[in-house]
Amino acid sequence: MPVDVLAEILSNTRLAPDYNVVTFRAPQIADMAAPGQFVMVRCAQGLDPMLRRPFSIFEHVRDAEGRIVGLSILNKRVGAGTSRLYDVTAGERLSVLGPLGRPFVPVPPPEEAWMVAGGVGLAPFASLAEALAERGTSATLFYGGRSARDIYYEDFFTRLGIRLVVTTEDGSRGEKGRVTAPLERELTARGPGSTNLTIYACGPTPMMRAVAGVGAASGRRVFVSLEPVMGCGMGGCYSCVVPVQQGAGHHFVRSCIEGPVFDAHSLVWDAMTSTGH
Amino acid sequence: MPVDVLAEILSNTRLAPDYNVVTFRAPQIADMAAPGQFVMVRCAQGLDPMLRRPFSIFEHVRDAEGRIVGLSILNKRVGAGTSRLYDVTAGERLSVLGPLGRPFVPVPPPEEAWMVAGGVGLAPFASLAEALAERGTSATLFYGGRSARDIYYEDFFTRLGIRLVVTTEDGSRGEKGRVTAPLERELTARGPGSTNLTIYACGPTPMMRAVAGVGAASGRRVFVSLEPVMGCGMGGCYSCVVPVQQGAGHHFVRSCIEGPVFDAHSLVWDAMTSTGH
Amino acid sequence: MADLSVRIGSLDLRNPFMAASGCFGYGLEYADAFDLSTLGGVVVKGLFLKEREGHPPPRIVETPGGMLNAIGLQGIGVRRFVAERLPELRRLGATVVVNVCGSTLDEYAEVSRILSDAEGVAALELNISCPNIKEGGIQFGCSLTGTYDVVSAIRKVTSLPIIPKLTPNVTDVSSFARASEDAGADAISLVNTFLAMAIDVETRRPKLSNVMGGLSGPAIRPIAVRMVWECRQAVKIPIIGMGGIQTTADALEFIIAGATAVQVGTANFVDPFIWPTLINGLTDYMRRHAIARVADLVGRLEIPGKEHA
Amino acid sequence: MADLSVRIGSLDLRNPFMAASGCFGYGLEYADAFDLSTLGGVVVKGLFLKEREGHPPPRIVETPGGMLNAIGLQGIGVRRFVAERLPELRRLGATVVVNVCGSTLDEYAEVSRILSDAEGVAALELNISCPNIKEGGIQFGCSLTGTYDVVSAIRKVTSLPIIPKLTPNVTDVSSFARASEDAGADAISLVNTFLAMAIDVETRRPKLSNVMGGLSGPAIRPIAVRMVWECRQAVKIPIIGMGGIQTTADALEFIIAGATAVQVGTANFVDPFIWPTLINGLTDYMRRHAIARVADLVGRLEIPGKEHA
Ligand SMILES: Cc1cc2nc3c(=O)[nH]c(=O)nc-3n(C[C@H](O)[C@H](O)[C@H](O)COP(=O)(O)OP(=O)(O)OC[C@H]3O[C@@H](n4cnc5c(N)ncnc54)[C@H](O)[C@@H]3O)c2cc1C
Ligand SMILES: Cc1cc2nc3c(=O)[nH]c(=O)nc-3n(C[C@H](O)[C@H](O)[C@H](O)COP(=O)(O)OP(=O)(O)OC[C@H]3O[C@@H](n4cnc5c(N)ncnc54)[C@H](O)[C@@H]3O)c2cc1C
Ligand SMILES: Cc1cc2nc3c(=O)[nH]c(=O)nc-3n(C[C@H](O)[C@H](O)[C@H](O)COP(=O)(O)O)c2cc1C
Ligand SMILES: Cc1cc2nc3c(=O)[nH]c(=O)nc-3n(C[C@H](O)[C@H](O)[C@H](O)COP(=O)(O)O)c2cc1C
Ligand code: FES
Ligand code: FES
Repeated sequence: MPVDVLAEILSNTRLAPDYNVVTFRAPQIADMAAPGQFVMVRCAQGLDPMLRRPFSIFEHVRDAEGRIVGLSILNKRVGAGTSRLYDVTAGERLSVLGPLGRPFVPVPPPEEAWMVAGGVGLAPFASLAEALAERGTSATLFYGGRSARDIYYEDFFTRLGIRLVVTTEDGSRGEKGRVTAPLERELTARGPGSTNLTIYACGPTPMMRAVAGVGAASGRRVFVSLEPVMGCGMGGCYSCVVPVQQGAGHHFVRSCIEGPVFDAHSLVWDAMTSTGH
Repeated sequence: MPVDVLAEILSNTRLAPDYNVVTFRAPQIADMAAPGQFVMVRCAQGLDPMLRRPFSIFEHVRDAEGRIVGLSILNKRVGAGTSRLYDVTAGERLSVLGPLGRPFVPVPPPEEAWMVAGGVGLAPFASLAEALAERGTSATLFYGGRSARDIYYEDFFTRLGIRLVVTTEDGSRGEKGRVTAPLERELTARGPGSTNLTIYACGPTPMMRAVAGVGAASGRRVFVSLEPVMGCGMGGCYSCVVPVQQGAGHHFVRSCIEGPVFDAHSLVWDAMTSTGH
Repeated sequence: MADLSVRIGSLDLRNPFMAASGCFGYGLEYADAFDLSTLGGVVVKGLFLKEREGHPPPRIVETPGGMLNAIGLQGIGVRRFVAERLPELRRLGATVVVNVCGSTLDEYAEVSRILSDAEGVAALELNISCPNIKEGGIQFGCSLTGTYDVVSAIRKVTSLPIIPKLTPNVTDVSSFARASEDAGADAISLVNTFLAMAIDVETRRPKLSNVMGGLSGPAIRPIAVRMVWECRQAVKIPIIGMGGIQTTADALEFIIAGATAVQVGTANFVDPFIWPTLINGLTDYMRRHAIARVADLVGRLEIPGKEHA
Repeated sequence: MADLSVRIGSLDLRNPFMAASGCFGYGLEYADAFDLSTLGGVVVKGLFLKEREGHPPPRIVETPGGMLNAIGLQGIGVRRFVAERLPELRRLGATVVVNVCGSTLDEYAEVSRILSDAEGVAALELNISCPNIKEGGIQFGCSLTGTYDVVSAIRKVTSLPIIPKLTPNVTDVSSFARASEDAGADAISLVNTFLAMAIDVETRRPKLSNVMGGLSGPAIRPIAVRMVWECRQAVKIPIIGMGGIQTTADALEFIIAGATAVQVGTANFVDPFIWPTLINGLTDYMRRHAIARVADLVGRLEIPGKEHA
């Protein structure tokens, strides 16, 4: 059951000219939150903008004693709401509604977990990585960005014992090119179905679609976290629908309550509208 | 000619739960400003609220060398815009348009100047007092508030050699009652027309009307600074009209360009809508 | 203690606050967030006889002080609603109003008949005003005879209170209120959304897949309040007012203008826990103004002697 | 360097940005703030034959994303305008469009005749859409024959470009666009304000002395853009679009929807120095998109194959 918290902002850390991390004092939400769930943030009190904006829960924020005191979001500035969040100051209070949506299910060993993140699509994987580490599931993060500037939090993942494969489009960091290249290479190296592994992906729609493709080609399960425009996050408005297979065609389902995490193979990618970064 | 300055806020000083003084770095405006002129402040960048709000120019703000670096406004929180201004923080920038409107004309000696301020109506008298002091005009400030809490800046005026007569409705400071009581008393004491003196008033409409009345009764000139709702401050919208005598009836004139200062005896008080504090 | 209950024809509401159609799913989506029986009523998403897929995304876009939507009335159809949603809504004690859609008079009547036979429907709101689909009833809602015909057709098949929902996209909304009253409506609700569009100037394409959509939210409130006031002068039947209500004061504008109850749509997206705030705010207002019953506030706009209109 | 000039019938504008009537006084109020000749045009406050006092204050109130106004067309009358304002406007090189008001066909014609005989009037905008006064022409603007009659009456007495200004308070604005075209209008402008009201719930009184007023500002933009687009499909004559324009992107929405020029009203109150910002923004946009002439943008909305409307 989601709760709405008028949450104090504990910090706003700028990572780059258009990326920042905002931490909120909202233990009630963080306590309940599972990997891949999201919150609806009211970026301003008034009309600038009016509607809330959806954000994956990034980190669980803990105090010295390790008690959960809040949560953070990884914000990319693309418009009115995310610009407001880029400029917030500690001490301000914003309404945060959550946790919302269906989470990622972390696979247990011996199954392996491969996470594929594009840019701000990294957000849901911080908590998924923790959940996997807890279970002792061996995990890899394929992490792609435009350039070195867009690659963050590597030690967060390495500290958890996650293997990192970084790519940048300009080659300024890690392998040059798309993140799907190393993914595809390693998948073929493994050979179809050789070992059990599950793929989790989040990022721009074309990237997720590509991951779904290579995953299918090698017979792997792929779970994606979609990011459509969302008006309410609670199932009330039917704005956030995505096309899932139904017979020969597709059927629109509300991604805020039936997602945002979907089995990639159940989606009709041809009918998918791409929002995104 | 008015200018629009995206002015840095130098300070926000709270005087009481609903009064504060905001200083803006806007020397271009302060340099041109005459006593009784006003500025239109854009209280927020977006739509909360959208229209600018009019404020009398309170102090000319000077640096250590006495150079004018900006201006201040005395703000009373009554709604959306003034609430924003109550909460602004130093460093923020807001658009300030001015100077606007027709100023008070400070009378020269031997003429005497009596200023009558009700609550936030004190605002235009800081700069008028300075102008009068420069000219060596002997001046009195009749200053009324609801209670001691609403009486500010007394030393500002006494330092300029202004005589102060304070009244509060609850008697917690100065004489108990309306500010018009001591005014009327002193006027009668003087006897009609005995010495030349001009009255300047600003405050709630009923107070200004009363001052106009007692002034007229003793044959004194009274100038009032009106505070109607204003949409533009530049003469563009015709929202700010006030009724001035025309033959038997009245004619609506735009107070933003033909005022806000008016000869009280030219106004048709019966036809005046009272906005106010 | 102030009495918040109001009466819409034969329909009793615990308080004047109803969730607006299309902004509250089928109600159950909010059931584990709070107790649905605390609302005056729940108007569920518009229902046709058959299931509908609706329009492809993007289906909404925010605009200054409001939002556009072109959902296209995606829905599960009236039979599945009655079978799969209604029983649970009843169990939860929700006062259920169904937003009835149709492409033809027969479909309106058929949907209404099915709902009348079902247990647990408190009233029918006739959607003759959805701007987003050609066959969404707007052809009825923009014609006086069309409005009259739909209402009288449904009047024949049900004894439930029927509440035509009027479109604001007309020259004289009060004439549609009269047509509804003449045809036997128990009440009217207004306003539905304003037909509008937004363009992405970088791509030179509409921001909605459907090109046009309906404008809702605070931006439209002053127009909606005016329309409620005009209808109040025109008809005797109760009015359910809506359009941009975010606060108790907003709701009071509609009530004072002549609405017996109000609906909240867009604001529920911004604050899904808005209901207790609205209810407490109204109780508080009535205490401050020593008003015993909401009915004593309805249409109590006071116009100073001066020239009107 | 992009060419910003546009043509409205026989009227050439330096750029598409005009000050909207009633939001810019008689122009001279802004003359010492900046050079009026840099604007595409200045539409002055509505003028009747005689002086008018207008409504008592309060005349405006802010609403979410907009404002209501009920000024009541206070004005100095056409003769004083011609004698006392027009010469100075000419001297300053302003492209002057006069907003013509009338209570009768004869008054419209008489005002128009006087303005045609004067030197320095570039065009006549016919205000048949002021929602704030009974005799403000709205009775013409809400009737197709009324619109046709006013336009043809004025067509007879002037060779100046005539531009009826349409009200958005109608069911089908495009039919009024056609009536205007049929009657010989050179262009149409839209939208005027939306009839609306706001209530002070503490006093239970209207916030405007006139009870009702016209809604303007960003709140109405999506509706206005939709109406411009509908009119673009309906008529060949140029359209001047307005309603909530605050930025170059807002103006581009209207242009891409089908407006050849745009007017800015309410936003001029918020930022009286908005004009250079708009002009530079448009120049910049045209450079980025390699568009040579504004005309190449007008009505260039691209609708992806999918289902429309
Ligand atoms: C479940 C979920 C989780 C998300 N997690 C994150 C996250 O962790 N970090 C993050 O930065 N963003 C995340 N997003 C995307 C984020 O919600 C949008 O970027 C945001 O809503 C844009 O709002 P805005 O006001 O800044 O942009 P707007 O002013 O609303 O739009 C500006 C531009 O952004 C585009 N846009 C609008 N909505 C989206 C969207 N949902 N996705 C991509 N582009 C969009 C618009 O089409 C427009 O071109 C998530 C979205 C969903 C649905
Ligand atoms: C020339 C001039 C000089 C002014 N100088 C000052 C000043 O120095 N300090 C100061 O605090 N205020 C001053 N005012 C008044 C100030 O402009 C208003 O209080 C302000 O516009 C209210 O805006 P708001 O958004 O806070 O209130 P709103 O939300 O707009 O309105 C809230 C309440 O305040 C009332 N109100 C609205 N406008 C006015 C108004 N002009 N006067 C009184 N009540 C109003 C409304 O009727 C409503 O009841 C001045 C006004 C004028 C015209
Ligand atoms: C996303 C969305 C979907 C809607 N769907 C319906 C609907 O199915 N039937 C209907 O009659 N009105 C529908 N409406 C209109 C609302 O019920 C309401 O009339 C309108 O939004 C104005 O109220 P508001 O400003 O409080 O949202 C919808 C509105 C929105 C925003
Ligand atoms: C205060 C005010 C006064 C207006 N007066 C007139 C007028 O005299 N004649 C007219 O045709 N339109 C008048 N209008 C309407 C505007 O010209 C314009 O059509 C409308 O405000 C929409 O544009 P905007 O949203 O940019 O303001 C007035 C608008 C406002 C806000
Ligand atoms: S965001 Fe409203 S239904 Fe999914
Ligand atoms: S405030 Fe606009 S004319 Fe005075």
